[in-house]
Amino acid sequence: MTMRRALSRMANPQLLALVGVLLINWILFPNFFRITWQDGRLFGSVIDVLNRGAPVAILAIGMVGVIATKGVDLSVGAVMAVAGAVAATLVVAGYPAPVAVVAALLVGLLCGLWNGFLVAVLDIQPIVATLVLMVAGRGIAQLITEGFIVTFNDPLLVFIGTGSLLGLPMATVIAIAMLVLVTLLVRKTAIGLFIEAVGVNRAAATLAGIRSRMLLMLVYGLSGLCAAVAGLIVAGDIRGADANNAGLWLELDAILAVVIGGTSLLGGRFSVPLAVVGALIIQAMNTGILVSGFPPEFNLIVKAALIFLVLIIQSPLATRVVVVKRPVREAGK
Amino acid sequence: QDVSGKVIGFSQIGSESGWRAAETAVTRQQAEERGVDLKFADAQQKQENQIKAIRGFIAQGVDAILVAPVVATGWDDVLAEAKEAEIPVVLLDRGVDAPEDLYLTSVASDQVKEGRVAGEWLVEAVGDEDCNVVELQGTVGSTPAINRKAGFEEAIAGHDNITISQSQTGDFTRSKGKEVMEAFIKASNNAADICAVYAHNDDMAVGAIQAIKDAGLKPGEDILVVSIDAVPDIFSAIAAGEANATVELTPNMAGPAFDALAAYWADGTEPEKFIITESKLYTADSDPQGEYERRKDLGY
Amino acid sequence: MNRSLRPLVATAVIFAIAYALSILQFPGLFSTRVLGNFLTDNAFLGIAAVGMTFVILSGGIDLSVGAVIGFTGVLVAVLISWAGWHPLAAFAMALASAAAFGGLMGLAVHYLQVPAFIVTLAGMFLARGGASVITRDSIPVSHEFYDWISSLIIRLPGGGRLSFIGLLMVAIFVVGALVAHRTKFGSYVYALGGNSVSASLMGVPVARTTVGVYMLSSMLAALAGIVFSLYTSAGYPLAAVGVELDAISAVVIGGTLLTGGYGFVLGTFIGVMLLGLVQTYIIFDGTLSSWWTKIVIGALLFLFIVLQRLIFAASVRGEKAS
Amino acid sequence: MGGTGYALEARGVVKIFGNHVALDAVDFGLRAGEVHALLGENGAGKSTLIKILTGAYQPDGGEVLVDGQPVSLDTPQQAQALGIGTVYQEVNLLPNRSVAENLFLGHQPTWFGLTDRRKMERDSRAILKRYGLDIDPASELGAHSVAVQQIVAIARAVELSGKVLILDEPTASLDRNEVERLFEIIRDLKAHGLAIVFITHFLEQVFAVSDYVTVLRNGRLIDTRKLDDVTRTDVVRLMLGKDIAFSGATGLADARPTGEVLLDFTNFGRKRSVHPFNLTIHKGEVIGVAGLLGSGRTEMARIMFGADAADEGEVKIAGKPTSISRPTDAIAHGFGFCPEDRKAEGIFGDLSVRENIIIALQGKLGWFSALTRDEQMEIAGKFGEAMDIRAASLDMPVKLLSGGNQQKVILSRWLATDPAFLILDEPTRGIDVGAHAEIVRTINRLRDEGLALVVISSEIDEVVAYSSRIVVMRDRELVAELSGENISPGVIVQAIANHREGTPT
Ligand SMILES: Nc1ncnc2c1ncn2[C@@H]1O[C@H](COP(=O)(O)OP(=O)(O)OP(=O)(O)O)[C@@H](O)[C@H]1O
Ligand SMILES: Nc1ncnc2c1ncn2[C@@H]1O[C@H](COP(=O)(O)OP(=O)(O)OP(=O)(O)O)[C@@H](O)[C@H]1O
Ligand SMILES: O[C@@H]1[C@@H](O)[C@H](O)OC[C@H]1O
Ligand SMILES: [Mg+2]
Ligand SMILES: [Mg+2]
Repeated sequence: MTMRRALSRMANPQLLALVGVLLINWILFPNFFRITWQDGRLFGSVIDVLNRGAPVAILAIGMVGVIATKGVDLSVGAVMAVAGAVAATLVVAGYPAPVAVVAALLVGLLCGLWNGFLVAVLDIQPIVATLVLMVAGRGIAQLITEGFIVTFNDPLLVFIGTGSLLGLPMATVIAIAMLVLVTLLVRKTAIGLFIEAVGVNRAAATLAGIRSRMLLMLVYGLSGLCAAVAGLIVAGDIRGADANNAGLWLELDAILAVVIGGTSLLGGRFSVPLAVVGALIIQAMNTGILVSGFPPEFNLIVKAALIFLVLIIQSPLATRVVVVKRPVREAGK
Repeated sequence: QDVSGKVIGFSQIGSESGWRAAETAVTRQQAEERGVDLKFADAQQKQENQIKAIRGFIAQGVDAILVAPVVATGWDDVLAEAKEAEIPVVLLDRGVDAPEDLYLTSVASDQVKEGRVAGEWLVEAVGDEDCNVVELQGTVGSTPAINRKAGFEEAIAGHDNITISQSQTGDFTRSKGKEVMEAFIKASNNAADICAVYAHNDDMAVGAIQAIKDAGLKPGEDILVVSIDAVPDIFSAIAAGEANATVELTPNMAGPAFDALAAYWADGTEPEKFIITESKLYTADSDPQGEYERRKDLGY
Repeated sequence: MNRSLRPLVATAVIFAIAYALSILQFPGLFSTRVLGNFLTDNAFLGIAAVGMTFVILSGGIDLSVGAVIGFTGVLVAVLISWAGWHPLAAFAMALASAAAFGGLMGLAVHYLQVPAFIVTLAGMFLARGGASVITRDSIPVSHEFYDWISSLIIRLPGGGRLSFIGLLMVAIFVVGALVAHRTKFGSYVYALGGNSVSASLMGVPVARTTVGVYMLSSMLAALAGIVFSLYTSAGYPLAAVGVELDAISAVVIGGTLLTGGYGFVLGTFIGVMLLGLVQTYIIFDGTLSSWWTKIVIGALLFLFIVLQRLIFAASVRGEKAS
Repeated sequence: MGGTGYALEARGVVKIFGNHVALDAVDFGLRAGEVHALLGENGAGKSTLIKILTGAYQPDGGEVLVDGQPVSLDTPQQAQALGIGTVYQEVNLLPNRSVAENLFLGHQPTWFGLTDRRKMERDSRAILKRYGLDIDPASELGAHSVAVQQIVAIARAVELSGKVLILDEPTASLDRNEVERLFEIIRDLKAHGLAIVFITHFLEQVFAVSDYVTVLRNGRLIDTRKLDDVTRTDVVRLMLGKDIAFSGATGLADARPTGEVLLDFTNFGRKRSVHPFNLTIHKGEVIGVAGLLGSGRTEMARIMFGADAADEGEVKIAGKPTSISRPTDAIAHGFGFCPEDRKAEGIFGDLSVRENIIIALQGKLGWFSALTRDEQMEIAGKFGEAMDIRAASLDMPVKLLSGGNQQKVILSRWLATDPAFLILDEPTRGIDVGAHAEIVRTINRLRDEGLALVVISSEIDEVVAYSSRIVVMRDRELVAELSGENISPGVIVQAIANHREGTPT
């Protein structure tokens, strides 16, 4: 039973797609799967995928809950920049690194709660609500860094971005930890069910006694927090807070990851692990193009093709054609 | 010669690299020293914003306009408008494809030469040994990226032992520089085949240095690192033996620009059309620690 | 007053107040030159925003706008400068390709039943990637026709100029408003945004309207790209990055609800002018760093959506009570 | 005209959703100048048949004929073009557009290609007048009550129906007068030779206007009869395939409140919504709420439950003053609420039947004491069985269930929380006879078990049958309270009517 379940889980389209992309990479670049042990850490292209994919995966872990509530969080890229800017300016100003890290996380959480406030309390559509911070956030980050790339050498911040644990890059370790924590949070409690309920029908959820406002605050807060973690990682990675470029357009990748992971932008059912798989698919493509020496212009085109592929596979139309047994979505939307 | 009391607009590209932030800071500093009322507009990497800013300056009736143009094309109309309003325009650090009479002068480095200086250093450094170079390019399509590539290729032409084995854009940023370098390393047999990295700016070089270290190699020894800009961080890397050379691009483009304007206003002296700044090479022998100290507060 | 008119009025009033306050501080802002610049400098944004208004009214969104502008610029430049086409032929080609492109996105939105957000995101990647594949450089365009168009200027007293592209934008807004409010297609768009299931059962040709909306948006984006190429006499694959966000902001500030079904094309015009005012104000001030533009636009967005919320909530209550 | 003489006909139509056969070789024919009632339990396939006849769905088998000619209808638009006008079930037109535009969408009068608004609004005014509606055609549809919207929908369908008019439960939210007016229009259109399909769950209405009746059961055609040849009992029997005992309209003489006082609302109200009212509710009683459409019954229910917060008055629960400003407060005190609009406020369409049943209980337990899957299965199974919910599996999405079964799911949801007080708003609206009887039985059982219930219903016979007391609302005000022998349809109607003509507000 569990065996069969595990097997059928393996057979889902996302994992197949990941395997597919990895195989293509392997064909284009035979050393793709070569992993060596280097100075106490694993080293190889696959590890790069795990490492480089971590920030988007972490964003996706936060984003998936938001999307499940029928929302979207456009501000995560900007929040990454803000968090990095806060941490960097604090350590440069001489504060101890743990203080800087905690402050950055708090700022991320606050940004998320602000979004949650707009969505849950003022009842503003998520796209516009988070567009506010998407636009203003990067401005705030630049305000904090005064337009400079604030560089640092603080060992803790650098460790977060480039360290390793048990041979794995720290970013990957953090992403895995967040994946496990958030999955437990939503699945071992009723939060996951409530998120889905709010996403499917918020009015009904409120009448059924779900505190949908608190839940939305939680979900957006978590997304902000995840963005801050990702922001710390990318800042640590280059030992500097680059308000201009940190997290630029990553919100789109994160949303893409979630959608590739099978969570509908219309809200409802969601899966955190599959969102992470989505992030890995995107990164596997990026890395594949880089190592195989393809001109990066093609990156965007391949990405577009991938989206269409996933959409066609997941679309109700295809489901109708391929698996006649599954129920079909209603006409219209 | 005096520009004090003048209102001068400065349309800056953005702040994509440490060098550009420094240029902004130095321009402000220069303006303050000379008593110029500087109107600053940052275009966030967008040409349309720069055009808007210039037209805004014209509408405001400034005395002169400085522009660091993000791309070379598309300036004719707006420059003509400035000319019609009799406002002199000075180009900073990048050139344009427009008739020369539309601007007073252009203060810039010779970007081809920068690439060439970097290339010549490498030719010297490797001697007769075979060397595969990986190149981190600047923003796709930008003039510094095109010119620095051309200059470097010019310098290594005829040295068959040196070849560019891989070349990708790193967008002038550290993070892209690092990510692309990581891929280069994997793609070349864990860097066994790479002898040097040439980065179109220091930020990408700093990123690349970290990638090299992560691969368990020693930047500066196992892989030579040469780049352009001369920002403080590259000097600390040179001091630590992790980078080998950088070609200076002075952030003080505004100084010569203000000088030219002052002369022009004083007695109508037409400045030279192209004021070329120096492209000086710095290596481990040029007191990197000292250079670092000298620059670190310059707003890089 | 019709309750959906209220956000429009609010936007207009706020624009008037903001402009008046700015003039108090910088009298130079009240000149024909600045007014002419408002039209010319925002022409491409305005034209794209008209298309975005239709998309948003229909309940969708189009993230590909900026990329289509970039692609069009490159295509036009390549056709004129490399292939030697006449600009008008190149424009026709660009509009036709955009129509096909938008049509495909519309088909995907309708038949794959996928949110527009994701379809047009793919479209954005495709158009931007396509432009970069054609060329990585900025290609200059020099052609008499371009010079002729830039010479079409109405000079105003006080140094101001009304340019061809500025007037073109105004014309597009007027036509857009007519189409939205006075044609069948327009009513179908609102119907779709109000409730797509009801609309379809009421006989609205949902597929055709959806395809039409995305076609229109892409074609207007292409027209914006043409205007952009006239504005800069060049095509550059990285041009107009993120313009879709400015367009969305303008639409939202102009009082159109992002959920679809409510809003006005002319509101978007005021939205565009307000964004232009913020930028111009910051340029006039000259000491505010660019990040203030972002912060102020973010704050404006916030102000407007909260305002709209309040107005909407108040009018709903008011009307039910009366 | 073809040989059959049918204006619109379905022949051997089959429709399959997933692996559920919604229509199984159904034949249905409609002649000009006749009103044809289409009956069947919830989920029998009535709406599906309508959607196929009007091009909203495509059949998986069989064919549709217009005037004897096979046609392929790909969109509702094509059906409209053929003169088929339709009011679909639960479709509220476009709340964001003006009344006039809702009436004319798709065939607006134009003037050089541009909509002629003036003419459109003038014509709208004339059309609406026929339905006794005097509203501004330029006003937004959404600003009007559901009943007005429903009338606009009917008017639109009538305007479009050159040949055929299809009405899928058009009367669900209309009051008596409005229904009467609709019937007049139907008779008039019939006299003009239109073919009319009429779907409803109200048998009286069927007998009031129809000539023919067709009964569907489980997607199969049971029979088509001329109405003169059948009795009510015949029809019910056809629908159910069995006899059911249905209580007559007599009050519950023995159901005086005996339990202790559970709730005491004093001067409870909300500005612009419900006038302050006083109401005492005992354990073990059912309070029926009667009133005309829009009289504020739903709004009263919502403030009792905290869905809208009361801004005056107070409520005592078992004698203790309490504040109820949110549903969670109410639920914590053992309240439950089945809302009127099932789809919009009741069910979680994409979630499973199981999750829909346990969700309120889980909400009560909070975020961190999650029910395990097994516990959920057990609870859902228990209540599903008690309520006789017909679902292939507890794990199927609830949206695939028919309306009546969805209503049972919502009721189960509250029963799972072990409530002391239930508010049911129109629990039997739009559901079939079988589910209807099931729900009435449940109401009686719960009362006997000592629960307090408030039940809002527009069906006066029904309210009379199970209520211990009845309160009557008018114009957002509680205007009468009836008990004992006063509980009879006549007295209630009089209570509503008297007050209607009496004190103007
Ligand atoms: N789009 C759909 N997808 C899947 N199943 C559907 C769909 N539409 C209807 N069904 C199913 O088909 C069956 C017939 O539904 P239909 O709506 O025609 O019933 P009905 O007779 O109109 O019932 P009611 O009286 O409740 O309106 C039901 O079991 C319903 O759940
Ligand atoms: N006097 C009124 N003027 C305008 N709208 C009203 C008025 N009274 C009620 N409404 C609206 O009519 C609708 C029906 O009101 P409500 O649901 O409270 O009444 P009800 O008695 O429960 O009727 P229903 O039988 O429809 O449930 C609501 O949208 C309400 O806001
Ligand atoms: O680093 C610099 C880059 O930011 C600028 O845009 O062009 C010159 C470069 O050296
Ligand atoms: Mg039905
Ligand atoms: Mg009601």
